[in-house]
Formats: sequence, structure tokens, C-alpha cells
Amino acid sequence: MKMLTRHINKQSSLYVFLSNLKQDKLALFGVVLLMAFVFVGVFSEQLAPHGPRDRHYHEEGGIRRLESPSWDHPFGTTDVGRDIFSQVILGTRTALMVGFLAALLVTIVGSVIGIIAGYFGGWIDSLLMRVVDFFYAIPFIPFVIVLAAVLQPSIWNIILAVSLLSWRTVARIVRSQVLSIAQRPYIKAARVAGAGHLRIMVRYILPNVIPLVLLEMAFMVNWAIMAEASVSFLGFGDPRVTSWGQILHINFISGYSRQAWWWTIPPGMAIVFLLLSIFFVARSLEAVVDPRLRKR
Amino acid sequence: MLPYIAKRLMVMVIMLFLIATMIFLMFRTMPGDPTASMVDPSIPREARQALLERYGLHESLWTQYQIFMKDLVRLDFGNSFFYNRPVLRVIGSRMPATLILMLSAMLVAYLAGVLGGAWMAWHRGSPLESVGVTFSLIFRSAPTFWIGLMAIMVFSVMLGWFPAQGMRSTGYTGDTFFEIFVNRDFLRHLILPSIVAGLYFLATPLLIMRNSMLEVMSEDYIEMARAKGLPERRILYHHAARNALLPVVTAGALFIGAAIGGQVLIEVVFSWPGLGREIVQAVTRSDYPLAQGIFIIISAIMMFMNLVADVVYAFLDPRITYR
Amino acid sequence: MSATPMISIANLSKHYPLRRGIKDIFRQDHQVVRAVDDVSLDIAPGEILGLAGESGSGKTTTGEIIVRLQEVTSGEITVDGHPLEASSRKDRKRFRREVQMIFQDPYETLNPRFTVFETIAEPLRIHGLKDKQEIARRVSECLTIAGLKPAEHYLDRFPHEMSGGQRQRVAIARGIVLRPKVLIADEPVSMLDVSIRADILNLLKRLRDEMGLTMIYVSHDLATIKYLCDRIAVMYLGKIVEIGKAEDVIAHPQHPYTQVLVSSVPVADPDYQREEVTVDDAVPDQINLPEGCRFTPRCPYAQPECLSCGHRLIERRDGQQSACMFSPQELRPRTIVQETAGSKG
Amino acid sequence: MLDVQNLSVEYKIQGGVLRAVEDVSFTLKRAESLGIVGESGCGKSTIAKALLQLLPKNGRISAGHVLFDGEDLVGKNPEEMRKMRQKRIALVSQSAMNSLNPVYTVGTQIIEAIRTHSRMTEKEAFARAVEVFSMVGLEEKRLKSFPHQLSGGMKQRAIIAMALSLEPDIIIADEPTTALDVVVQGRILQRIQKIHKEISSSMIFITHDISVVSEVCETIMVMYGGRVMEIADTNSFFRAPYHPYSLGLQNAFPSITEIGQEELVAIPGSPPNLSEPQQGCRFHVRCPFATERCSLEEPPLEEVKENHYSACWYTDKVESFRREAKKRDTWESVRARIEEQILQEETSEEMKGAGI
Amino acid sequence: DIADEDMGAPVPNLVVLSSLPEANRVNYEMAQELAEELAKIGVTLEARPTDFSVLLDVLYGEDMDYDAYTIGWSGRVERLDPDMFIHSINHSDNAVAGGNNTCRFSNSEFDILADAQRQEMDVEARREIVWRAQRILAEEVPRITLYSRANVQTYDKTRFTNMVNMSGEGLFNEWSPLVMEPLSQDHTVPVVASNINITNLNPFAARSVYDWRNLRLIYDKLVRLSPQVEPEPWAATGWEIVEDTVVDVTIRSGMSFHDGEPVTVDDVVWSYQTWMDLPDSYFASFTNPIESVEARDANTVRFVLNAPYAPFITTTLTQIPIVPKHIWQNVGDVTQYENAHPVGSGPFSFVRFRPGEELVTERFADYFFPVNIDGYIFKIYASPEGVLSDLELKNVDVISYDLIPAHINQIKSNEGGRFSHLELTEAPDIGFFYIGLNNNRPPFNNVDFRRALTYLVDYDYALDVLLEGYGSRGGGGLVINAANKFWHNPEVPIYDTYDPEKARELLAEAGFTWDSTGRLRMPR
Ligand SMILES: Nc1ncnc2c1ncn2[C@@H]1O[C@H](COP(=O)(O)OP(=O)(O)OP(=O)(O)O)[C@@H](O)[C@H]1O
Ligand SMILES: Nc1ncnc2c1ncn2[C@@H]1O[C@H](COP(=O)(O)OP(=O)(O)OP(=O)(O)O)[C@@H](O)[C@H]1O
Ligand SMILES: [Mg+2]
Ligand SMILES: [Mg+2]
Ligand code: NI
Repeated sequence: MKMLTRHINKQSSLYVFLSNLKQDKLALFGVVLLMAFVFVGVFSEQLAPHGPRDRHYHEEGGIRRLESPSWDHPFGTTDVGRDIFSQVILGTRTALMVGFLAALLVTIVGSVIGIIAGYFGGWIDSLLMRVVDFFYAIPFIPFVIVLAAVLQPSIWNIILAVSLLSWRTVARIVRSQVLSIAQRPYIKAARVAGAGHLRIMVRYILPNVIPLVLLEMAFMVNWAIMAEASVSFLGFGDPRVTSWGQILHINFISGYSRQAWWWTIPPGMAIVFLLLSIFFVARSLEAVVDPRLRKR
Repeated sequence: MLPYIAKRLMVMVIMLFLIATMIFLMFRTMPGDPTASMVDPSIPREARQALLERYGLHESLWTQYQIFMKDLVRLDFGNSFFYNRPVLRVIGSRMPATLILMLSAMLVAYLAGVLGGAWMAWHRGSPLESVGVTFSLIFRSAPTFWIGLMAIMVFSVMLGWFPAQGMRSTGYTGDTFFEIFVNRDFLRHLILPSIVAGLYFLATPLLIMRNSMLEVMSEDYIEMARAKGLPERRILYHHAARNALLPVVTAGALFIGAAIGGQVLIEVVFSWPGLGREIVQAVTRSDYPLAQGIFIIISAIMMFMNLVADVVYAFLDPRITYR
Repeated sequence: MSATPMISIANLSKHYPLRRGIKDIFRQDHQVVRAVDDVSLDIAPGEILGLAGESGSGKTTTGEIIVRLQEVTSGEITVDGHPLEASSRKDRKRFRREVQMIFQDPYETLNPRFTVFETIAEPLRIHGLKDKQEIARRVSECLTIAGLKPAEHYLDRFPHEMSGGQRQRVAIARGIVLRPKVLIADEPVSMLDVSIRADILNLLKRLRDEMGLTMIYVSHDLATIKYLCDRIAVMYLGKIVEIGKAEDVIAHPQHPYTQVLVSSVPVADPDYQREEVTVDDAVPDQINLPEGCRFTPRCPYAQPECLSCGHRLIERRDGQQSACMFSPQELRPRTIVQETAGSKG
Repeated sequence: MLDVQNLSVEYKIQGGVLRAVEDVSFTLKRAESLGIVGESGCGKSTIAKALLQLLPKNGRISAGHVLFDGEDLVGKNPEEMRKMRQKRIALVSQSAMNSLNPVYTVGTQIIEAIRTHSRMTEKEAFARAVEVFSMVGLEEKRLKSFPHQLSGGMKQRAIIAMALSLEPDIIIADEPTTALDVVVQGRILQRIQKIHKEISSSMIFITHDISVVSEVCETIMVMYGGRVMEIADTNSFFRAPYHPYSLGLQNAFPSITEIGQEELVAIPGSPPNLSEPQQGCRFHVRCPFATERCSLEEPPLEEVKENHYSACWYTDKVESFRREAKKRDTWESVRARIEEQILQEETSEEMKGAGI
Repeated sequence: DIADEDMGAPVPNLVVLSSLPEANRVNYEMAQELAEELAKIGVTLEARPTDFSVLLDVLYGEDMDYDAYTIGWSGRVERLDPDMFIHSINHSDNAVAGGNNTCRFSNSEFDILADAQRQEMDVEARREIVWRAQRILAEEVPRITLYSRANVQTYDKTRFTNMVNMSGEGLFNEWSPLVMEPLSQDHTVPVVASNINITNLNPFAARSVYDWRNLRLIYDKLVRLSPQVEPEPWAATGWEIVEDTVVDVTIRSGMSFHDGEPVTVDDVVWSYQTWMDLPDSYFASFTNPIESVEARDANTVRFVLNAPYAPFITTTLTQIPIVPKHIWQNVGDVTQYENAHPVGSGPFSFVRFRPGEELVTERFADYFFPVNIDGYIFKIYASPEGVLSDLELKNVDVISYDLIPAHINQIKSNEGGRFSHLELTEAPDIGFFYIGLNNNRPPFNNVDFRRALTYLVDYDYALDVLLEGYGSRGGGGLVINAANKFWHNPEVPIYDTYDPEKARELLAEAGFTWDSTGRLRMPR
């Protein structure tokens, strides 16, 4: 019986986030859209009607080159008769994988370093912050290009490059949050009660930075997806992996970017919509992190 | 203030050396030596060896590093393998194009972003606010190269309003900075790329300004300003916006640094002869000195902008004093 | 103060270095904030000592040092005969059990993510209690002692579901759940509404009476100190300027600063005529402290001798010591020229 | 001079309205100083903002009038109202620390205030600023300081100076000393009293500290849960309060003057949640003398003595109340009552839970 | 049926290093196709896209560690001479690390022919040898040629006329600028679009054909190849083959450099000598056969070769630029000189160069050959896409690179008349793109396997789909294609059909077997 009357923690981030959704239509739209993308990403293999490299022929035998959208090929075909719809579907998985893996790496590294720096302070903090400064001074795209050249183009290297250069932001933001949390009386109370550093970091500080970290993670997901697309577009991507950036890259180098709008627009729109949905969700998260931004 | 700046500059120099070391090592571990792209495959092997020697690439890594560092101290980035001229001059000839494009993009973004952000915060909850946020986020979600391609398609090719490619009309004469950059022809070429880049940047000042305004508007001194009977406009611009601007300015300076490196895509799409395109080419052709040089210069600019951000902040906010 | 003191503080100092920059690492003359400077105190078992003083005078710092939230710069603290420096893990654990602290802000003192039960059970768990029933029992017990009855009603609540007074009670319950010997309360009621304050003060009093707790009560509010405490120690810029029985210090302040402090307290009695002691209302810079007596720049009775005052506590009345070189009868109007104090520019 | 009639203020909040101030009436004579006291959240600041028409967007005056020199301020157009502020009614706000814009010098901000409402030149405004600065005991050079260069007390004085600068008819001081140290607070209170005596402005002084009112104000108004419980001449109030809430407050207050400490007695329970609809006397839940009637009907504010009003059904029984209120047990019974009620609620909640 | 263990060794897992799609999309796709085809016959081949410079590093590196790759030889004019495609890339002498025979093909019969064609000064006899060599290559299949690209380019026919289109060179060749005529007096300076940057104005440091295309118009040469690819006396008025190894060249009189200094025999000798002293120059392979060069009199230069070298006139003399001695002798290391303002004696003089933007030249008024245009502007774009936009906007008059099929189609279809002003030109290319096989490694050391492989390549897919028909078909071992009419042996290639069934048959015949998992095994 006790269980039934359990109190809900109305301050919990999830609660605030969900109740925010009720008011913020854009955020709701973002969540729904994002879930749709995730669904497509997870089941992309099942959903894609064709392989990314399959060639399609007319009944008479000719190749279905550059066909505008039709029932058979909802987004039309490429210059060598490939199904763009399937490519876009399969690209969803790549985008989500790159985005989430990179963001995960970034946020884990960034928050661990941020928490350590902010919590311990002193020379540890100074040292870590100098490392952060160092990474702040490295230009992103040039670095990714060089790294891609050093390690050869592959999707993993892009994830690595994004992670290497982006954890700094998270670390910095988490650190300043931790600095203020560490001064809260309830943290002091925990120390007075005898809690060790690890316990404080894990049980007290971490839960408080998680909403912020999630928010940063959302931005990082976007950043990583955008980075992958940009790097692929410049030709430093992984040509063996079907990704939106890669589709646009092939589209651009094939010379049909202007003529075949059905080839240019869907991958671009996919990027826009995925990123937009995450931004909307992030905005709602932002309201969780920063109550001032909440709508009354 | 001055000692503070001096100290920061000192730290900057140390950082630059670290970055230079990192980039040096990265290039040396890159597969494919520069001669591979320098000579035609039909050229004999001995020739390639001779080339390596000419550029000092046959030396041990440590010796190469020492030479590189010694030169760096003298601000000598060496000669570009490909241009056959000092790296600094190659960079110098490209830098203005990149800077101007970027600064005008920032100008577009900041003008629209700051005014729009302030307006949005003041008119909190109006439908136009959502529209503004969504608009800026759409452009932040769209890859610049993609928007750039679309823009060329629509505004240059279909409507013919702006030139599609390059920084000026073919065969345009003029040698001095002013002749090259201060004229209508150049401006016409600048408009499209700077708007495309500006739209991408827009979300940053817009959202920061909005959030910062919301924050400032809940400050007591705004209520106090109201209680003083000041007109709304004066409160908005003189008190709220002025204070809300602080984080925007900082973000801006940091952003300039980040934008320099990110300009590549715009430059490729618009055939803009800037530094971004140069570094891509330098990397693909293993033109070590040039790529290293550009990388280090961009890093230096980024760090410098960081410093500028802090200094400007101190100027805008009397509470901050640096020692 | 015949028995061995529960807490004994000897020559305690806490200096915060002013962090400036890289090149300062090589400098010897570190500039510091002397938050607490050479303070000595003995507190008897079961006694409640009030620490009074202006903002920034080092009250919180003293309290935090005693619970080891801060490292001391120099000096010794002995709690129940065990020196604070004891460094073995076990000693430290024991120490953590014996000394507890309660903080000022009822809205911040509880982890918003923990229920009341979790909050209070946490110290028990930290100290290795695993038996669930025992934990539950002790949590309820403490809640009841802290005046949250019926305890079950509160166990599942989150902090934001409670009023400020209730939160402060939960904080107190957390403070006593380990059955400490010493409790340090840092302005526990200053953020509470007047109508609720009395309850908390009474609760603290009861804890002393029933559990034999020794307490340090930190506050800038002399009225509550007087109500609660046996003795008062008045601090000014990191130094104790006066110490003595609570009633005596308030009725017969010996140090000019205490006089100012006492005369500044507003009194809810329209007929009350206060002795006016005027004083500059700006506290001097904490870094460049004045020579000699730190109150000299503001003191209405400052004499040239004050500049070489050694801050020695002198017994002026029975059990009442003051750091002023003069007894109240000897005080003469100020004769040294005022240098501008308190410009923080 | 100021006649507030049946003022009510509502805030729109998520899931309803919050009646922050209800049916508040009082008058303020020229050169009078009125102290408003009450627990946190009882609507003190809301009144101040409502008088100046400075309510936040979600707040509105739902009823009542604010007659200022015979003119109703409620419903005045914003521009006229704006001109009124500072010039006729000035506000000294709660947090001196944050009420000055950090990026402008104090002088700039005072001069701005002066010039917004008068035709003074920059020079004249400056001279005026110097004048008011000396009134509050600040040196002229402080005009050139940025807020962060001043101590809390100085900032508070600068704000008081700003309020004085146009010689307004009314100065509203909303907890002007809460954030300050005792010593500083003492000094500022002295100054305010002095200035108030020197100039002929009226003053509304808002605080949560009854003792401050006793030092500064001639009239006291006790609020509870958005309503006025008692208005009285300060002397009369401190000698013989009428309302049970006031009686409780007296018990709860430690004093440094009393010799031999009586035990303090708090008022059990907590203030009503204004976002829920209220019935009866706001205080009845925590009142040891409450009857059935108190929980159903709202007592009106009635004159009990000359210049002394109280909102209680049982003002006639005040003598016995005063006696009873001194006793601890009287209030403990309330605590028992409240605890019992909680238990009941809990059971019904659980029954509800079981029903699902 | 035989048990698995009785079969030969399994065919090892293979890797084909392909081009990156942006470098060469057709190669990239064909490598992927090959991987799929081989999978069907039980061979695992991974198509690994590789950066060009990395690929070169692997191919020319010490380790020679690779199975197969895709690459191509461009069809530069001097490669009309069969020496490069016969000797340099197939002779076993060059099958060493760093050599051009990156297929590591080694066949003694072929080597004899390759050496012989070099020394045969009689053209007909040489052709006979070259034909025989081609036949061996077609049978042995050291590599599989995929396709050759057609040089489709375009120019603005409303503004210029009399363009020359050259095989392997396209429109912006040595001749077009000399002979093209403006159609209006308003627009006499054509804009030539390039999608590749010019980096270098120093002829001694120039390393790519892209640098050369402008330098050869600024600097003059003794002989130029005519549009019909015949050597034509140019700065020289004639030559005389005194002996097999001695050639005398007579210099045209009255020529001057752009700075007004006269062109003398000394300049010619100095130029050749300097080039000969540079072992790593762009022209090293052309100057290597020269033993010495000297001035015989004021008008004659004598070249002494270290051995008879048939292509001397058509390659060496047509390539080496004449530089002004009075400028270069003072610069120290000629390869390190920036040469910011090149001074030559060619038909166009340098005006200015903005890296990444444009190179501007003007007509050299004192030139002996009448040029019709007043100069030209070589404009650099970041991508072909950008050029297309500017073609449409009439900002470009001539393009200097091969249009990609998509753009050819767009110009051809001329929607809305946007491209009416353009004329498309087409010339077959003598270069070719191929899949290189490391003949030293199993299974490619097995000639039957290589032949079978030729049946797994869909030549028509490459040509008709990927190239959209703009090019010519490849085939096993084809190195000199039909575009090189004189040297091409019409009987090759021999293996050039896509027929996976046939491939299986061939493999089975040759003793290859498939084990129980379907994996291909080498013959015992
Ligand atoms: N972490 C710190 N670093 C540097 N200085 C500090 C730190 N903590 C406190 N101080 C300084 O030490 C002095 C004493 O501070 P403390 O908090 O002990 O004062 P307090 O008497 O408790 O004041 P309050 O009444 O405002 O709580 C102050 O000047 C403060 O600025
Ligand atoms: N903008 C607002 N929106 C919603 N509710 C508000 C708003 N401002 C105040 N309230 C509520 O109105 C009631 C009265 O608030 P007010 O600030 O007037 O109290 P107060 O007496 O000044 O309290 P304090 O002593 O804490 O300053 C409170 O319950 C408060 O929560
Ligand atoms: Mg404190
Ligand atoms: Mg208030
Ligand atoms: Ni107080």
C-alpha cells in the first residue's frame, strides 16, 4: 500500500522534462521525430527495400538512371540506378551511430574530467584546464582532415576525431557546474557524514550534472553528425559506409547535384530534420537545466 | 591589465609550441610521403630520393623536428613544397579573403542574432519567438555546403542576382588591398557566401542573446530601472541588452576562432580563394610546411581570439579585473 | 569549565591564499585572506557556544575547520581528547561520527534527489550499517526526535515537498543520526521565518539537554545566541575579540566592537532607548589588515596604542574576556586620524 | 495621501491563480511611515509592486483601488504611470547588492533617474546627485564608482539616495536592510529615520522583522497569507496586540533586552498555500483559539481601539487570549491538532491508493 | 569429387586498393564490382578505397606489398610514342621497387621486344615490334584495362572560333591559344576554366601537367607537336640527324624574351644543360638519353645522345622549355627560385597570378607567330560544379579539363537553352585506366587466373553506365588503344568480354577447384 502512494520526485529532471513536453509543442515534435529516426535507424536493414549499391534496371533491360521519384523508388535513383530511398534509410543508422557514439565518448570523457577537475580543484584542476585550453586551440575541420589522412578514412576515425576535439567543451561546462555544486551545503553535509570522494562524485555530483551532460550530449550528437557530413562532403569520409554526407558527396562529384533534386534534397533534409529534432529536444532539456528558461 | 595580457601571450606561445609538435608528429606519421604527389610516377626513383633530400625529409625525425622548431622560433614556416615560396606569403595572400568572408558572415549573424535575440526575449512567448528560434535552428541543422549549393542554384543560376563563384569578376585588376577588397564587384561576390555562412552562425548569437536577456531581465536592476520610471526602450537597450551582450561577445570572439577552421565548406562550394581550401589541398598533397603553417596560424588566431574575448569582456564589464 | 573540554582549539589559523597567476608560484610573500587568525577556544561537554560577528569575520570557517571540511593552516583541534590530526582511516571515520554540522540554507542543505529516508540513512550507510530494519528504525527515531511526527509520513518525501522548517528538521535529524558528540550549527535559523525559528532553537536546546550534545552555534543574530547559548565568542576579522557568558556579554559588552554589535540589534520595544555607538559601516579589506587591533580603523575609541595591540584576551569580568587593551571605563574618544576604511575599489 | 482600498492581486500560475494579496486596505498620511511585516510569501512585496504598477506579466490587480492624491492609479495608462514612478513614488528595493546595474557607475544611474523625470541638465543633475549623496553620508567621489566597488551598505545608501533624488511623495522601502550585516543595518536604519524626519515624504517600510518596524515606523501593518491581520499605531501594537497571530509572533521572538529568558514558543504549522482556495480566517489552522466559525467565515478588519484595527472574530476575548498565549501548552495543542490532521489525511490517501 | 584437403591451397584473401570516389569514381565503383563478382566465384576480395598519394606510396614503395589496385595513365601527347606504355610500364627491369612496372610483369620474350622497339629508328619496323609486344600483353594480361575516357570539353562558340582539339590534351592545348580567333572585338581575352589549382611558376620546380599547361605558353620550345601530332620546327628552324646519336638543331633568329633580351644559342644550351643536371626534374626521363649539349655556332646546337633514342625529336625537343640564362644563372638553386614573374620567349607573356584565383597573360607582341587573341585568363575553380555555373553565366569561354558525364549531359540536353552558346568537343584519349594485378603474388601469378578475371569485369558497365558512353572499352592487357591509330594493334585485346560463366569454365579447365565451403582453390 505504501508503494501506491509513493511520492514522485517532481524536481527530478525526467519529470520536469516530461511535464515540459506538454507545453512545448516543438519539443514534443522533436521527441516524436527523434523517435521516428531512431526507429528507422534501428530497423534500417529491414526498412530499406534495396541494398545501397543495387543497380536497378527497366524491364527492357536499360538501367534506371536518374529517375525522379516514383512508386518503385520513392526518392528516385542515382546516376547509376541506385535507390536513393534505401540509401537515405541506411544513412540514418550511420548518422545515429556516429552521433551517439561520438557524443557518448565525448560526454563520458568530458564529464569524468570535468567532475574530477571541478571537484578536486587545485593543481589537478589547473592541469586539466590547461589540457582543455590546448584542445580549444585546435581548429576542428583541419584537424579532422589531418587525422583522416593519418589514420585513413573510416567512420571510426571520424568518431575519434570528433571525440578528441569535443570533450573539452563538455569538460569545461561540467567543471563549472561541479564547482558550484561542490559548494552546496548538501555536498558538505555528505562530507561531514564521512562520504568518500568517489561516493560524493558518483552519488551526489553526477546525478546533478547528468541533465547538463545530456544537454551537451544532444549538442554533441548534432555536432558529430554535422561533422561527419561535412568531412564526407569534403571527401575525407568513409566511402564504404552509406551515410548522408557520403550520398551528398557522391551527388556533388557526380555532377548531378543541380539536376537531380531528388538526390540532393532528401539526404540534406534528413540531416536538417534529425538535427532539428535533437535541437528541439535539447531546448526542452535546457529548460530542465536552467529553470529560468522555463515557460510559466 | 597589461601584465595579464603578457602572461596570457606567454601561455599562448607555449601552447603553440605544443600544438606545433603535435601537428608535426601527425604529419610525419601520415602514410604516403610528399614526393608521391609531387612527382609524376613515370619519374625515376632516384629523382624522388633527391627530392626528399632537397626538402630535408631524409633526415631523422628528431633532426627534422629540431630544424622545424628552430625555424618556428624565427617565425619561419619554411617553403611550401608546391608553391615553392615561403609559407607565410602563401598564407598572407589567402588570409584576407578568409577573414573578410568570415567577418562579414559574423556581422550578418551578430546583427541579426543580437537584435533578434533581444527582441525575442522581450516578447517572450509570442508566436514569432518560436518562429525565430525554429528558423535559426533550421539553418544550424542544415549543412552549410548543402545550403550553399541550394543558394547558388536559386539566387545565382535561376534568379541571377549574385555571382555564383569566386571572390571577384574574372580578370579584375587591382593589387592593393583596397583595390581588391573595397569595391562593388567584391561586395556582390561576398553577399551570398557571407549570408549562407551567417545563417549557419545565426543560432549562436540569437539563442545566447535570448537566454542571456531572459536572465538579465530577471535581475533586480531591471526591476529597479522600471521603478525608476525609465521608458521601456531605454530599459531594453540601455540596461538589459547592454548586460546581456556580455556572454554574446565572449561567445563571438571564440566563435571567430572556430569559424576560421570551419570555413572550408563555404570556400569549396563558392570557389572562395581562402585559407580553408588551401589547408585541404595542402593536406591531401602532403605539403607539410604549408599545412603545418596554416594549422599553427589558425590555432594562434583561435587562441588570440580567446584572449580578445577575455579582454573585451573586461572592457564591457567593469566588475572584471585581470591581474 | 572544570571538566576536560569537549572541543579544544589552540592557536587555530586559516589563511586562504589569493591565487593570482603562474608567476606568483615563484613568489614567497603569498598574499592571503586571514579568515581565521590565531584563535583559541575551549568548549566544555554539553555546552552551547555562540559564535557571533559580522559577515566575513570567520565564523563559518571556524566551524568548517572543526568538522574538517577545511584543512587548517596552523593550530590544533582536539575533540574529546583526540587530536584532529589523527590520520588513520579508522580515526577519521570515528571523527566523522562524532562531529556533525548543520547548515544555514534549508533549501540547499538537502540533496533534492534524495527522499527524506535516503538523506538520513545515508550517513548510516556510509558508516557501514547494512541491516535494513535497523536503518529504518534509526531513521524513524531521529525524525521523531527532530519533531517530524509521524515519521512515516515524511520518509518518502522529497525536500521540495516540505517547508523550510521541516527541511531544517530533516537536516538536524541527519546530523544526529550518527549519535555525534559535537554539533556545529551554522546559522540554522537565519533563513527561516520568525514564527518557525523558535521551534528549531528549542529543538537544539532539547538535543543538548537530552543527548548531551556539545554545540557551536554560529550566528550574526545576537538575540538567538542569547536565547540558546551558554557562552558567546565574538569574532572580528578572524580574531576573537570577546568571550564570556552570553548574558554578561550582551548586558555588559567589554570590547568596543561588541558594544557596537549589541547596540545595533533592533529591539521590538518602542520604548527601548539604545546607547548610540556610531561607527563606520564598512568592513576593511580582508587582505591588507590594519596593524594592531583590527577594529582600530572603525573604533570610536581608538588610541595610538591600539596600533600595537597584541589581541590578547584579558579577563575583564568574571569569566568574560576581551581583547581590547582598555576596560570600558578607560575608553576615551578616538584620537587617531581616520584613514579611509572600507574602500574596496 | 495614499488610500488603498480593497486591493487584491493575483498571479497566474501553472494550473490556476495565486491570490497573493486579498482585500487589503490602508491609508498613508503625508509624512507618515508605515511598516508592513509578515512572514515570507505573505504578499508584502506584491503590495509594493502593485502600488507602482510594476507587477510581473503574470500578475494583475484583480480588484480594488489605489488612490494617490485622489487619483486612482489602478488602470492608469502605462506612460502616465511611468512618469509617476521615482518622481512621486520611489522604490528602495530589497537587494541593494543587485539593484544597481553593474556596468554603469552609480552616478550615471542616479543622473539617469533624475534626468528621466526632470528637465535638469547633466550638470544640475550631477549637483543634485552630490546633494543626495551627502544626505545619506556618501562622498561625492563615490558617484564615479561602479557598484562592485562599493560595500553592501554603501550600495544600499546609494539606492536610498536615488530614491530621495526627486523628493518623491512616497518612498517605498522593500526590505532595504535584509541582506546587510547587523551593524550596517543599524546604521542604515538610523539614517532612514533621520532623513525621514528631515524631509516630508511618506514612507512604506516593508520588513519581516518586527523589531525593525518598532524602531522606524509610526504605524505597523501585520500581514498573513495575503491579508491584513492587524493595523495599529506602533506603540499601541507593541504594548497590546489584538490578533492571535501577533500574540504568537511576540512569543516567537527572542530579544536581547529581556533578562531571564522565557522559553520561546513558535507558531506551529506553516502559512497557507495561497495557490489553493482559502476559506475562513487565514490563520485559523495555526490559531489556538480558532473555532468552527473561524474556519468558515472571513473576519473583517475592525477598529478595536483608536488607530488600531484587527481582523479577528474574537477581539472581545483578547484579554484571555493574551494570557493563554503566553503559555506553551496553548500552542502545543495546535501542534497536536495539526499532526492529527496529517495522520487523517494520510489514511484517506492510503485508502484512495488501495482503491485503485 | 575430391576432399578439401586434397585440393590446392585456397586462393588467399585479397585486397584491391581502389581510388577514392572523389578521385576517380569509375575506378572506385569498378573495384567494388570486382569484389562482388569475385565473391560469387568464391574469392574474397576487399575493395579498399585509398588516398592517391598513399596508393603511390604503396606501389612505388620498398615493400611492394599489395595484391591489386586501380589507377590510370593519362594520355599526354608525348605518350603517343609507344615507349612509355610498352617499355616503361611492362619491362621486367622496371619491376623493381620504385619502378613503373607496378604489375611486376616479367616476360623475357616481351622484354626483348620492348628493348628492340626503343632502338629501332625505322618507324614501320618499330611498329611491327610494338604490335607484337601488344599481343603478348593481351595474352598474358598483366593488368586489366577497364576503359579510356573521352576528352569531352567545351567552349563558347559565340565568342571564339578555330579551336584546336587534341587527343590527350583537349582544348587548352599548345595550339588553341595560338590559333583561336575571337568573334567580336569586345571579347578578345578568353577565360579558361580549371578545377585544379596552379601552384608553381618555376619550370624547374613544376611537377605536374597542370603547372605546365601555362608555362609552355609562356616559355617556348624548340619543336612543337602539331595538331596532327607531327613534330613541327618552332623555335628551331630545323634539325639534322647527323648520326644515330648526334642531332644538330638550328635556332630561329630574331627571337626575344618578354623582357626584350634576345634568345640566343647560349640560352638554349644553358636551359638543356640545367635540365640535364637536375635528376629529379619533371623532364628527367627525356633528358636522361642526352650525353651532352653544346653550341656549334651562333645558330646551331648539337645534342649527343648516349644511345640511339627514337623519341628524341618528338618528346625531348618538344618538351624542354627555353629559359633566359641572364635571369636564371644568378638565382642559385634553380629549383628553389620562386619565379614570381616568369619571363620566357613564348607566345604569351605573364601579367599576374593570384593563387587559387587566376593567372593572367597577354599576347607577346614580338612573337614570330601571329596570335589572334590578346591574352588569356586561366581561372581556378574549387569544383567542376562551380565551373558549370559560370559556364551557364557566360563567365567562362573555354574549359581545360574533361567534363564529367553529368555535365556533358546537361550541356547536351541544353534545357531552356542555357547552354546554347557552348560547343562540345570530343577527342578520344590514348591514356587508360586499369586494375593492376601484382603478378608476383598468388593467385595473380597464375596466368589462367588473370585471364579468367578478364571475364569478370563488366567493361560495358564501366563505359555505358559509369561513363555514360564517353570513352572507349578496355580489355585484358590493352595499353595502346585505338585512339593511337598508328601504334595500336587492332587484334588486341583478346580477352575483353564480361562473362562470369566463361570465367568459371576457364578456372575449372586450369585446374582450379571449389571446396565444400564454395571457396576457390588453386590448382594442385
Ligand atoms: N574558499 C575560500 N577562499 C578564499 N577566501 C575565503 C574562502 N572561504 C571564505 N573565505 C574568506 O574568509 C573570510 C571568512 O569567511 P567566513 O565564511 O568564515 O565568514 P563568516 O563569518 O561565516 O561570514 P558570514 O556571516 O557571511 O557567513 C571571508 O573574508 C571570506 O571571504
Ligand atoms: N511572479 C510571480 N508569479 C507567481 N507567484 C508569485 C510571483 N511573485 C510572487 N508570487 C507569490 O505571491 C506570494 C506573495 O509574494 P511576495 O513576494 O509579495 O511575498 P513577500 O511577502 O514579499 O515575501 P518575502 O518576505 O519572501 O519577500 C508568494 O506566495 C509568492 O510565491
Ligand atoms: Mg558564514
Ligand atoms: Mg518580498
Ligand atoms: Ni535578519
